[in-house]
Amino acid sequence: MGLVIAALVIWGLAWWMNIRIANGAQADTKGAKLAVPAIFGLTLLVMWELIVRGLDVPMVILPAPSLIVVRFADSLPILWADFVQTVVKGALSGYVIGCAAAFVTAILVDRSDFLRRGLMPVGSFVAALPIVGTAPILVMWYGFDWQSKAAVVVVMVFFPMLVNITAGLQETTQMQRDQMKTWAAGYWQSFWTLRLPAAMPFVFNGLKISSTLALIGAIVAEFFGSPIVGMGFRISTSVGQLALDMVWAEILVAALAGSAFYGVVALIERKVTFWHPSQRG
Amino acid sequence: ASHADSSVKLQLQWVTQAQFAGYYVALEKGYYEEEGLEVEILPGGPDIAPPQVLAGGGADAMLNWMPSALAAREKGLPVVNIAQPFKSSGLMLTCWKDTGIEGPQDFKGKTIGVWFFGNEYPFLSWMSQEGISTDGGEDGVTVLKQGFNVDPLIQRQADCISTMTYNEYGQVLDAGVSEDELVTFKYEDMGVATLEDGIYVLEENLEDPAFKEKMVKFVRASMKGWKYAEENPDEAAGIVLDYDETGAQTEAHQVRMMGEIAKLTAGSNGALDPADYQRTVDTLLAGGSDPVITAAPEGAYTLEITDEALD
Amino acid sequence: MISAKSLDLTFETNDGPVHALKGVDLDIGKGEFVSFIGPSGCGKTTFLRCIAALETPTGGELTVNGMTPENARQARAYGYVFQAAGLYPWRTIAGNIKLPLEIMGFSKAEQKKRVEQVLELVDLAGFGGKFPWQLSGGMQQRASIARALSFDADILLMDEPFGALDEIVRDHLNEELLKLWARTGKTIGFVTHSIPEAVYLSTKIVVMSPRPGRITDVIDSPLPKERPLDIRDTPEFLEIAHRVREGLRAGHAYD
Amino acid sequence: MISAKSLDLTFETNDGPVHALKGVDLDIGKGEFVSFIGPSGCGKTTFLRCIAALETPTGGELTVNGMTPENARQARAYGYVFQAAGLYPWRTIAGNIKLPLEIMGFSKAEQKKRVEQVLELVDLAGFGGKFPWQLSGGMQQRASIARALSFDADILLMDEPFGALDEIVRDHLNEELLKLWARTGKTIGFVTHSIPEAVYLSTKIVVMSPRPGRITDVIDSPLPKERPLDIRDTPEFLEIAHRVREGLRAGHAYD
Amino acid sequence: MMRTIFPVAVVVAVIVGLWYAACIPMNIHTAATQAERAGMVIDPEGAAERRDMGAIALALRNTGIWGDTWAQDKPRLPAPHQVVTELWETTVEKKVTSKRSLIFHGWVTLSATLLGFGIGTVAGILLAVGIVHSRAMDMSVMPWAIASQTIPILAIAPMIIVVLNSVGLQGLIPKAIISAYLSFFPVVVGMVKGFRSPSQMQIDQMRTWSASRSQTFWKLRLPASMPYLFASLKIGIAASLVGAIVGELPTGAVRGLGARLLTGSYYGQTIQIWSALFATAILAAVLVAAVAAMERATLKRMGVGR
Ligand SMILES: Nc1ncnc2c1ncn2[C@@H]1O[C@H](COP(=O)(O)OP(=O)(O)OP(=O)(O)O)[C@@H](O)[C@H]1O
Ligand SMILES: Nc1ncnc2c1ncn2[C@@H]1O[C@H](COP(=O)(O)OP(=O)(O)OP(=O)(O)O)[C@@H](O)[C@H]1O
Ligand SMILES: [Mg+2]
Ligand SMILES: [Mg+2]
Repeated sequence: MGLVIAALVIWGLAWWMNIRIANGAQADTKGAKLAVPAIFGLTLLVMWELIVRGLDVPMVILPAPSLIVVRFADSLPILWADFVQTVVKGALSGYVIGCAAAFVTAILVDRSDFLRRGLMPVGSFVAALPIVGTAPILVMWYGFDWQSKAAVVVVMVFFPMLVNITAGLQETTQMQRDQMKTWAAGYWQSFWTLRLPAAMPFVFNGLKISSTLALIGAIVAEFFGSPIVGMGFRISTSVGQLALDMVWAEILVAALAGSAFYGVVALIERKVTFWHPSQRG
Repeated sequence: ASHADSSVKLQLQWVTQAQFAGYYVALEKGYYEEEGLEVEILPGGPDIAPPQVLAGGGADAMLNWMPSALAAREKGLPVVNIAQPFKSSGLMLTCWKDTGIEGPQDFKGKTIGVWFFGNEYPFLSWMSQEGISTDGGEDGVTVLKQGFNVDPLIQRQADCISTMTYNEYGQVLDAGVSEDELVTFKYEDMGVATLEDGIYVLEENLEDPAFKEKMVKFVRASMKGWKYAEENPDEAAGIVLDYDETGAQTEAHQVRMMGEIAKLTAGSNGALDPADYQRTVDTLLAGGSDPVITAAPEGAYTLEITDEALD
Repeated sequence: MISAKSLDLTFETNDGPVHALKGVDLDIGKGEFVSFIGPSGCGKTTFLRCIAALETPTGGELTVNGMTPENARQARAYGYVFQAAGLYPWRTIAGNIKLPLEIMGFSKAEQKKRVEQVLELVDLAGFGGKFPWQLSGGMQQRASIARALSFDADILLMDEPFGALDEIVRDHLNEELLKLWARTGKTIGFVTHSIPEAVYLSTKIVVMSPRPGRITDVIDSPLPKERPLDIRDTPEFLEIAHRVREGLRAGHAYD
Repeated sequence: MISAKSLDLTFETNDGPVHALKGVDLDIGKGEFVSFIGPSGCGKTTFLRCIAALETPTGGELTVNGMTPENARQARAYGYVFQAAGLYPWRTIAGNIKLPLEIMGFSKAEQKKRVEQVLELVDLAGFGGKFPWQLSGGMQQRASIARALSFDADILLMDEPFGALDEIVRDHLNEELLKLWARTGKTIGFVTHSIPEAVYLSTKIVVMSPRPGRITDVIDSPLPKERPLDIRDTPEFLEIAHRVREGLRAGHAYD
Repeated sequence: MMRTIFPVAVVVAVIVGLWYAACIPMNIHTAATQAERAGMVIDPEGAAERRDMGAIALALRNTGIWGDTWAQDKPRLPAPHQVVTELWETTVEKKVTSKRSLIFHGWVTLSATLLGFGIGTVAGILLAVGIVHSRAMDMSVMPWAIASQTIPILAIAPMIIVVLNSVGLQGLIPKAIISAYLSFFPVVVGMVKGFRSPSQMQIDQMRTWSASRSQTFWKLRLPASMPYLFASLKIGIAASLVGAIVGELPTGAVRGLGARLLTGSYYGQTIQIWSALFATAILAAVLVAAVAAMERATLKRMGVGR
């Protein structure tokens, strides 16, 4: 019980500290912007540790963070192999294929109003098919290795990307399109010089959403059949072996990879859409 | 938790099917009620680790395969076998005959589907006894984590897959494959059979006499259910079907399953045979580089409950 | 140069037809500076868009340079300046001005030369490398004019180009525009809300009134071609301004 | 009424400090109509915001009704009209005008009475039930003025309230504003970009210049209180306008 | 309306056509085996012979059994009419209390979805209120909320179930919590945007009237956030549905559309899987449409909807 009370006290202290920093004079510095969420996250971890220890929660239900970190450090080769299988082979390739396919479709849809009106409602219906249902089917069709995982990812990212790219291509103002007309520009000329650049903020919005979807899709698909490597495989078998520390180590990898993936996309976004007001700060 | 009340929650390791007929029969026929018990049967699924549920207090007893239960014991979750309704193992590998596989040594260079989630232990120790690596390549087998149906074999994504005599094997036949196209290896025949479907509880709970008392009644009633199911397979299958809330099962399938299950429970009165236990432990200890358990477990089973129940 | 004969344009909307232009007759000769003035919704923009072939009239005749407006557009007969600068934020000022040149297929060297030329012309030399948001509103508007000038069309159409600027900047740009017009001899069509601006700039002022949009008065300005800013305090100027105001008020239903 | 003594305001930004106001001295008496005019960025808005206690000066002294601006704000000493009408689209016109009254805790009956009163005052009687988007821009701006009047503060601060409207509507609203001022005797601070507007409306014109923002000229208008629109064509008017323009040009660095 | 219906009908018709065509190579092997058993002559003879043969080649050499590929019992790819028939039988022809009725299972899933959606929405809005009003919360919570969404829910769902189980929560609540976990995030993001959507001018205006923080919230921020609220609710409710289905898997897969999907896949009941899939998508479409209707009604009452 003492540890639980300690956890609450630490929570209070950390909160007070964060309020001080956030409302203090240095609030807008880079340091503060990193420190505040870091303190918050650390507090969560410390509370988790203390509460798990304080309440004697069995390891097979919820391991303490310290155990997870130890397992993480001990299993680096396994985690790396799983990471390569799931993230690099499954998620990334599916992400690239899915986004490319969405891009091509978006152009088709853009060129033909008939296709837009026909395809978009059907597409949104298909997008509502839950992954836990489609994944087994795709594993059945595309086999056990990463190809089927990539297929699941393609299915997951395709529609959000399509919606965002199409919305982005509509993003130009009437005036901008008229302007192109006054210069007697062709479809592709105005596509490359006007509509595509103007669509970029939307495209990146889609890319960001899809980056987390891709990772989750690849992991979940492994639950329905996989070779004996991969993050989803490891998670599901480790649960069976009650190796919960391993499960959490994989979740940690997933969270790190997901955040990094998201971060990289956001960074590229900054570079590409430097001109957008939201990026100029 | 207090064990003074009369409620028992049983965690199954899979969805409602004839594999668990004995318990459903006992429930339906009122055998539990006769013992003064209120039994709730919790179906499982691929995402459920029964030992975890037990540890979390979500159930009083669980069904489990012994390798998995012993592994949990080593992980610091002391579970104890109190009864063993299944005498023999229904686990086997089913292979295409045209792959040229005739004996275990022919597995080299082939792709084999295995279930994991506890079911992989007997396979791994079998392979290590045969001296075959499981890391793929020319001289090893490539292991796949098989989903929970027989597609990998039908689609030829694997040369062999794991099947239970009472379930997946029938599904293979249902898919239009005839028996003479297949080669099967029963673990029982290969001498690597491990005990399946035993009843386990937490060791600390057994220290409570009231709980023990309850388990005695539970095991007694359950075995009564099992024996009834063995003798009346069609009726038992019907009862299971009634309890399946997903409405996904078909009658033909459950009837056939019940027939096969009856063969596995046939030799058991519910009491664990220490010789079977020893064979299981030996098989697991022979597990090679990736051992399921590292040392022979102590106190992993008790005969007290069955002794009392079967008097 | 531009000639409209009983031009009609009716928009079909959900609430029924809107007569944006009705029986508009107008001739604009080469080298003229024509201002369009009138209350909101009287069809000034619509008329300019018809000339630019961005709208298709529903009746009457309209020729631009002796061609149909559509052909004139394909022949890149005019430059069009919209109310907002409408520069692409992802291109530098020079990149923005280069854009129509790229589209029209000018050579790289030619592009470079012309960009420098027009930047000079609108007093923005040295700002080619900046991005639009790094410039003030007035500078952006000048860049936008430079862009419309870059491919050297005979006609320049401007739809309230200075509407968003403050009076001083506006005065300054008005002076510049007059100089540019004098130097290049282009034909200019200019939409504005400001009476002094219209009077100060134009050789011809077209007063319009709404519902349906039509021309109520065409005033030929007697002012000399050379116009210092002070001219706005002269009686001739005030007289024309007064006439314009009267014309406007006549056609104006408040709000 | 309002008195500023060597008022300073410096914004700290990433690119270093911006001196929005520097050494501003000004006294505004009761019932005056004071216009602020000057090029973009000269601190007109900032000065108005200081009076409204929306910014805090970094130096000098400022009193409003003899209190600190903060206290004056708490005492609801002024109504503030922003450049855009800023009506809430989810409230009717009446609902919008009622909003400050709700916030200030007036009784239901009182709210109703005042809403009717001010709607009358700005010539919008009968439009209370309409939503803002059902009204023209000019009507919206009048509603926004009505809202600032509803709680009957002594001071009315207006930051380019007519900037977005066309000249005719603007003329009309100017006339109305003068009438309203005459009727209510309020003290008005009025920011504008338009020289005729400033001259036409004010009893005192404050000309400002930027970098750092300061007052370059304060012109007391000799025009009579009664001002028909035609007054803008009189020599007196033109003379003041000329002086304002000179003052502006002196302080104006193009763009 | 007609402008959408016709193109959609054409697209659907094309998809259905392709689907039927795809069934042929997908199911040809089993169809051939069954036909052979029934005594037909198949070219080439013997299942083993055909095993390594390309599906399309096999289909071309045995055009006579194409019909059979659309009438398999457990096809690799069920034909559209099989799915529709199954949907019809399990919704209209079964009593809603029957466990073979999709309506029964749909209701089970729906109840968890709605409860989870409610919890998620309330939590999301409260969090957004906190983020908008406290800088400390803004700076600390947001990065972690994003990170939380990179965790595969299917991996932690069983743990959530077990943990809640150990504190005595069972049945609907754990499923609803998983569903809430997925739906709170879009609501937080949308509502933070929404609460911040009033312009600086509108906020200054409130200050000129000396409005308190809560007055500003109720009279300005909240109404201004309505369009954002509904946009995120539409995403949120779809996410809730996915969450409820994921939550059904580790609760013993007893009832609900998720259980239906899962057990269907254990026994290779492809027709059942596909019909459950479509039922889910239809349910999602209905839920989103319901939110959209609520949106229209609310915005209309607020006078914003035109
Ligand atoms: N695309 C359109 N569809 C329907 N009506 C339109 C369209 N464009 C313009 N109108 C209507 O045509 C009329 C003339 O519009 P126009 O834009 O030419 O006015 P304007 O004189 O330029 O006004 P402003 O000074 O406000 O720019 C208006 O009543 C307007 O509502
Ligand atoms: N919040 C702020 N932070 C930093 N600088 C500011 C801020 N507000 C205004 N400024 C700067 O202060 C100076 C004066 O601004 P202010 O808005 O008062 O000008 P203004 O006279 O109202 O101009 P305009 O006519 O364009 O409205 C400008 O240089 C502006 O960039
Ligand atoms: Mg216009
Ligand atoms: Mg200002």
